[in-house]
Amino acid sequence: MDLGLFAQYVMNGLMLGMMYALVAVGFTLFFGVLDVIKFSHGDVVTVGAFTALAAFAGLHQLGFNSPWLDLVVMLVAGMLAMAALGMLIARYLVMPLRSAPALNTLLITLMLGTVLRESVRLFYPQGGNPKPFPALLPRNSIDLGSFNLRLDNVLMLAAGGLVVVGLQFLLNRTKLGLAIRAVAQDEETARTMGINFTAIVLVTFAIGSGLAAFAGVMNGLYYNEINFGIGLYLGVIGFSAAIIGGLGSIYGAILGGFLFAGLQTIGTVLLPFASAYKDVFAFAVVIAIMAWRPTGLIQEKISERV
Amino acid sequence: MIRTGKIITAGLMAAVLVLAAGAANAKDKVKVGFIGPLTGGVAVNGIGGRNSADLAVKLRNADPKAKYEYELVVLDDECKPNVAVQVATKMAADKDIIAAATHYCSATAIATVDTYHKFGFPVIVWGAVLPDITYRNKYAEVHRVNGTMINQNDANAELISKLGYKTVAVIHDTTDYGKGHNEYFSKALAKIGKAKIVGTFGVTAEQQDFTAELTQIKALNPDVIYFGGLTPIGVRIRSQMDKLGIKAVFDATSGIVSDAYIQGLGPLAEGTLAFREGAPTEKLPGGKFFIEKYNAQKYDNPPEAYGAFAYAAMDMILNTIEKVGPDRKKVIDDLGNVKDRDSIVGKITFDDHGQNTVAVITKYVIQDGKFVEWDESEYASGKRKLPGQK
Amino acid sequence: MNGYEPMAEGAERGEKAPAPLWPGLAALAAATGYLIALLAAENQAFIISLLAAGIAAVLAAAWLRLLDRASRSFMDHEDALAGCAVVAALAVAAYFHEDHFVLLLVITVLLYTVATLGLNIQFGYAGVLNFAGASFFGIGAYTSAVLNAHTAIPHLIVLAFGGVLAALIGSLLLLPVLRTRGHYAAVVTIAFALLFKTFLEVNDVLGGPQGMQVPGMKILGWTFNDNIEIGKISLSFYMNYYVVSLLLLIGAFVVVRRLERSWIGLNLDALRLDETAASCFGLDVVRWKITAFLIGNFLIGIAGALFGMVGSFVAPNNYTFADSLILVSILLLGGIGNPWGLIVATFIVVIVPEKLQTIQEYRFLLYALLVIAVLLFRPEGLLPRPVRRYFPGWRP
Amino acid sequence: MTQLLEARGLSKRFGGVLALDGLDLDVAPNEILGFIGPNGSGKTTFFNVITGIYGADAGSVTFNGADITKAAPRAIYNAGMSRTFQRSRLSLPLSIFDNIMIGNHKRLNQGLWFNLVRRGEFKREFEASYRAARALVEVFEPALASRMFEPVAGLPMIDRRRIEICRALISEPKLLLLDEPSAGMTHDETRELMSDILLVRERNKELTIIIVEHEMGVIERITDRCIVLNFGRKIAEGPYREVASDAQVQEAYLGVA
Repeated sequence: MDLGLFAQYVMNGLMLGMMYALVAVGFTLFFGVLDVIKFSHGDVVTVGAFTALAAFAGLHQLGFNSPWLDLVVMLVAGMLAMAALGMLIARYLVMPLRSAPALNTLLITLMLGTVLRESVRLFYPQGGNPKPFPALLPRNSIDLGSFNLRLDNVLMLAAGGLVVVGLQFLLNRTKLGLAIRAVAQDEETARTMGINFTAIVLVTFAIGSGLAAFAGVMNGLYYNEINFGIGLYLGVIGFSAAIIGGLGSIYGAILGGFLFAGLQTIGTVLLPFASAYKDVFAFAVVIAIMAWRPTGLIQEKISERV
Repeated sequence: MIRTGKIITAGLMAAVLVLAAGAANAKDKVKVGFIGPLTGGVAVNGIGGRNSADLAVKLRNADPKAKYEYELVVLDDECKPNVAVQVATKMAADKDIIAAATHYCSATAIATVDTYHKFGFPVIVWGAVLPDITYRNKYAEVHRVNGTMINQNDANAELISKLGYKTVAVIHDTTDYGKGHNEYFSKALAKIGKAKIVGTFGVTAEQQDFTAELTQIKALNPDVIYFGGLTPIGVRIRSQMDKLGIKAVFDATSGIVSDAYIQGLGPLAEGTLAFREGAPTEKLPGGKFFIEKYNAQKYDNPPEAYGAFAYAAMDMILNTIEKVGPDRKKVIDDLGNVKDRDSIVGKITFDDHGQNTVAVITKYVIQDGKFVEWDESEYASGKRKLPGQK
Repeated sequence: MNGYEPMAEGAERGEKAPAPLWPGLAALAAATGYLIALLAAENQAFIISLLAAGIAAVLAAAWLRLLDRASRSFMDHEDALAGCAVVAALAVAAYFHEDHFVLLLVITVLLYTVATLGLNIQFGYAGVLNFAGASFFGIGAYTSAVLNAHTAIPHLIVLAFGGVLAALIGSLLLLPVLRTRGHYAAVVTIAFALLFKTFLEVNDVLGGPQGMQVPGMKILGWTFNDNIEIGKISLSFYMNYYVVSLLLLIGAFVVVRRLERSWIGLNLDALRLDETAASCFGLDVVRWKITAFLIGNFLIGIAGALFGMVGSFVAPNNYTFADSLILVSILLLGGIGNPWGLIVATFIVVIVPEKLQTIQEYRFLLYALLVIAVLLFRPEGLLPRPVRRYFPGWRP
Repeated sequence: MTQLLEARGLSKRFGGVLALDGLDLDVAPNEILGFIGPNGSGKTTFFNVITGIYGADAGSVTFNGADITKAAPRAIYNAGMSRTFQRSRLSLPLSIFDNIMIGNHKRLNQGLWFNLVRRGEFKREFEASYRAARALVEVFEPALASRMFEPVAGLPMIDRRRIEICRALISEPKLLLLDEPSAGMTHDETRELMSDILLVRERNKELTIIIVEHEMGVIERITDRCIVLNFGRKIAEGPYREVASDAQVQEAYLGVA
């Protein structure tokens, strides 16, 4: 395969991987602090994207239209709104069920996901139909042989990268990050250290959900189209990514995200059969990985007290 | 699993009731049905059809000479075969509903023909273009007022060849609709023998990311990308072509002839080709009348490409019931011999498969955000040029 | 996840004289009457008031502790009351013998119940997560689609095949299912659910997204898709399927009941509640997890195979992850581990949105809200599973 | 062979910690052996290793003449060893009877056909097991015998302990391992429970018991012999009185030299 095409595939893979990773990181953060899976995460991505779209429409009602202003307002609106939503979910759905079996939390958030998804479909104007999403980033591109390098893709990758690095910094270099990691390590000790457990949990959910909104906007800018269903798909993939990476490990989530995108791309390019099978292939590999590494690639320590 | 469409909207219901009250001498109520996609990517076409059928019923109920009081039962097939079979079963199983105008999406129409046959429920298809819907079996219950996709693909292949394009890559959705387009287009193109197909890609109707397929197409570097599918993925594919810097002509079918396609793409829609059987609504015999009446009702959605056919189908059903009475068997018998019946889409004649023959094909190109007839477009006049147009 | 009755009632139940039969009988009769009324109702306003009345009645009965008495008489006279339930089911069918659509609805309820009974073994008893219920249901349906169309295999055997195939394909997941726990186990079946639907969509041999027609059932030359004319009265062709579905449900119900009320049921509970302790008392965890998973999928598969023939059409979109979630929510709503609860829950989940046309669009939304409410306020479900009685009404 | 249980050089390591360090010990048939030592001295680990929950890193265990070092918990239970847990591990939603039957696993017919189809035979087995379980429960607390089909969740701590011990005894094991039976109970309750245990012993002289306990009163009252562990090593062995006066032991417990 000629180099340009190869580069093109790598680019496609990177873009997908970045979106998956951003979603997966959310799952892993939540699991870290509360040992729960918040399955509505994927649909928070959707709602985030639609909030941003609404903000865009609003701006144009008001007669603004500078792409950069749009972009900033959309991101801020989406991320803040989702951060708030995330906190509400944590406070009123996830934390009350802490004593119940883990499955109940999984189910209640799955159902919440359905509520969010259906609400977008039913209550957003024409929410059942795919929505065009504005292309706000500069569209200039250079042709390198059969590889078409677009500025907007590069910008999105860079932005995504920055967010991930920023998150790393937040977790490893700041007091807040220390507190989050302490809670993730051991709730009791964290409490005794005088850390406000509830507050930390809420903040973590806010951060994770904000990331989801970011991923949502990115998804919209990349495909220039969003629909109420994107969340289910992104959510499941993000979840799988976090799981194969190994829950509770940020690196695991990122690894998982790019791994999954890689699998899909490989599924398209190298496999003998039709490219449509790429998801079948990817999910089959996920199942295989679970059989091989039941607790993910970056193993999570589990010890049972007998 | 069990899914059914949305029933007629409350407002519509109210309207019917009011009319019922208004009617001086209370006539017998007769239920007739409409099925189309009211949600999902092609909803605008479904709603356009729904409104047109509703218009036919309203006008009839307003007509004092009408023998019966009609109530329109509307169900949503979401353009999904499984949902379509469920709503079709629901409607056909309801003995009070005499006949129906059904389906915009071929995938749903072909899935339901057996159901209608099983329940002996007479239907007239108003928008789906797959030939098999009428020709695969010989069901007395199934008829169609609009034409099939065969002629439009002939016209399509002819134009592509005339414009001097040599290589075509085909993308089609893997429902019977997309497969059908792929089949008939390939045949037509081969028959002319000027251009050849360099690659064919089947994609699922819910696919989001096409960069993989398009990257492979980019390697093949065709002059034209033929697309056999409906608006939603049409929009995605066209915009992702741009992402990958693919310059080829986007040559589509009747499946994207709707304003939603243009709204979804904005400037990117410019220069997309599309084809549709039947003359543009305003040029139909009853076109003026239809458009007038339609606008008078202040529906919040245009009739779209197939609205006129939906009106014609429903109007024919109503005429038949007026003539032979509300009895499925009798209706089927009467629709069995339809010859040169007047309608707003012109004279309708069903062949032995219940297929109306529509000769005219309209060629469209999108110019300045509008579907313009090719021959009247600046592309035909040479004022503008499609990529690589000779 | 494992509802058990509070002490108070336990004490009442102790080992006293058996509860009377009539409360259970009355409850059953009332339910049947109500169901017929609801199914027959056309007018929306009437339906809404009927539903409101139903809810009020249940609350009142609960408040007057009538429900407890009913459930206790169910516990002591289960076999007798189960028999009456079958009669009631036949009565419903007789009442609607000509009405295609109502019969189709009730058949759907019967077959979903069979499927959820299968899930219940896996998940309610053995605690093995399965978020791919709809997929295994679909495997059954596609089996009958292919076999009925291309082979002459007798259709009753095709049903069995549907079950076997579901179990076989399910066993591909055994290794990961057995090795993983909790969330990790969840992802296995979720991934499978998505894999399965995508596979059907891209795989042309099985009709792709277009789906396939399923030839109707024939048994010994008796064509199920023809209406039945007996003298003057004509029965809907769905009556055939109704009878078969009812028989299937009875079979599944008996199996699940006996399974629960045996050492095997005990083993499954033990390994769900504490695997380590169970293995310290000689329990072969792997063997019983496999047994539960396979039997469960088998039941789901058979139900799917029959449903395929009833619906006469299969397509990938019928068997999505969302549909699997609906199955799980039925389980949860009914009260995990209680077959009677499952029947009630399935009726609610299938019938109510059907009759309440005005909420059609909001169907999924309402399911979701309902399940959330149940999880928050009544995690043990509508009819919590009572403590195991090996033989109803048995006294030492 | 005379010993019921023989451990030779048994070692178990968790990360850096040696929980068991080359432990040798013998348990004679029919004796009641006390196991004492400070927290983390390896008592519970020893139980978990010999019952097969943890694999030993070194050494061997022979039970009733057979090597069970590598055996799975199931095999060890079937060979006639059963236990209680430090933190009660009953299945709370299940009835008293069900919990006891979990302990009876090896004597119940587990065949699918038998359980699903031959309900007549099953009923006979069920009734027999019911009588056995009831009889056993009556030894401990007659009041419980009439509540066999109530969930254990409703029972007070002491009754749960009793049920747990019944669960361990119902299969008539050769060796019974009791892991801190007195944990979380008052002195009086503990005393009651011990009398129950002694009563069981009266009825079945064959039964051998190893008991881990912090309550020295308990140890003194019921054990024939005891072993003191510290840092996974055996530091003393013998009748309670001797052991208690042993200097090392006092150091281990009280830190006095």
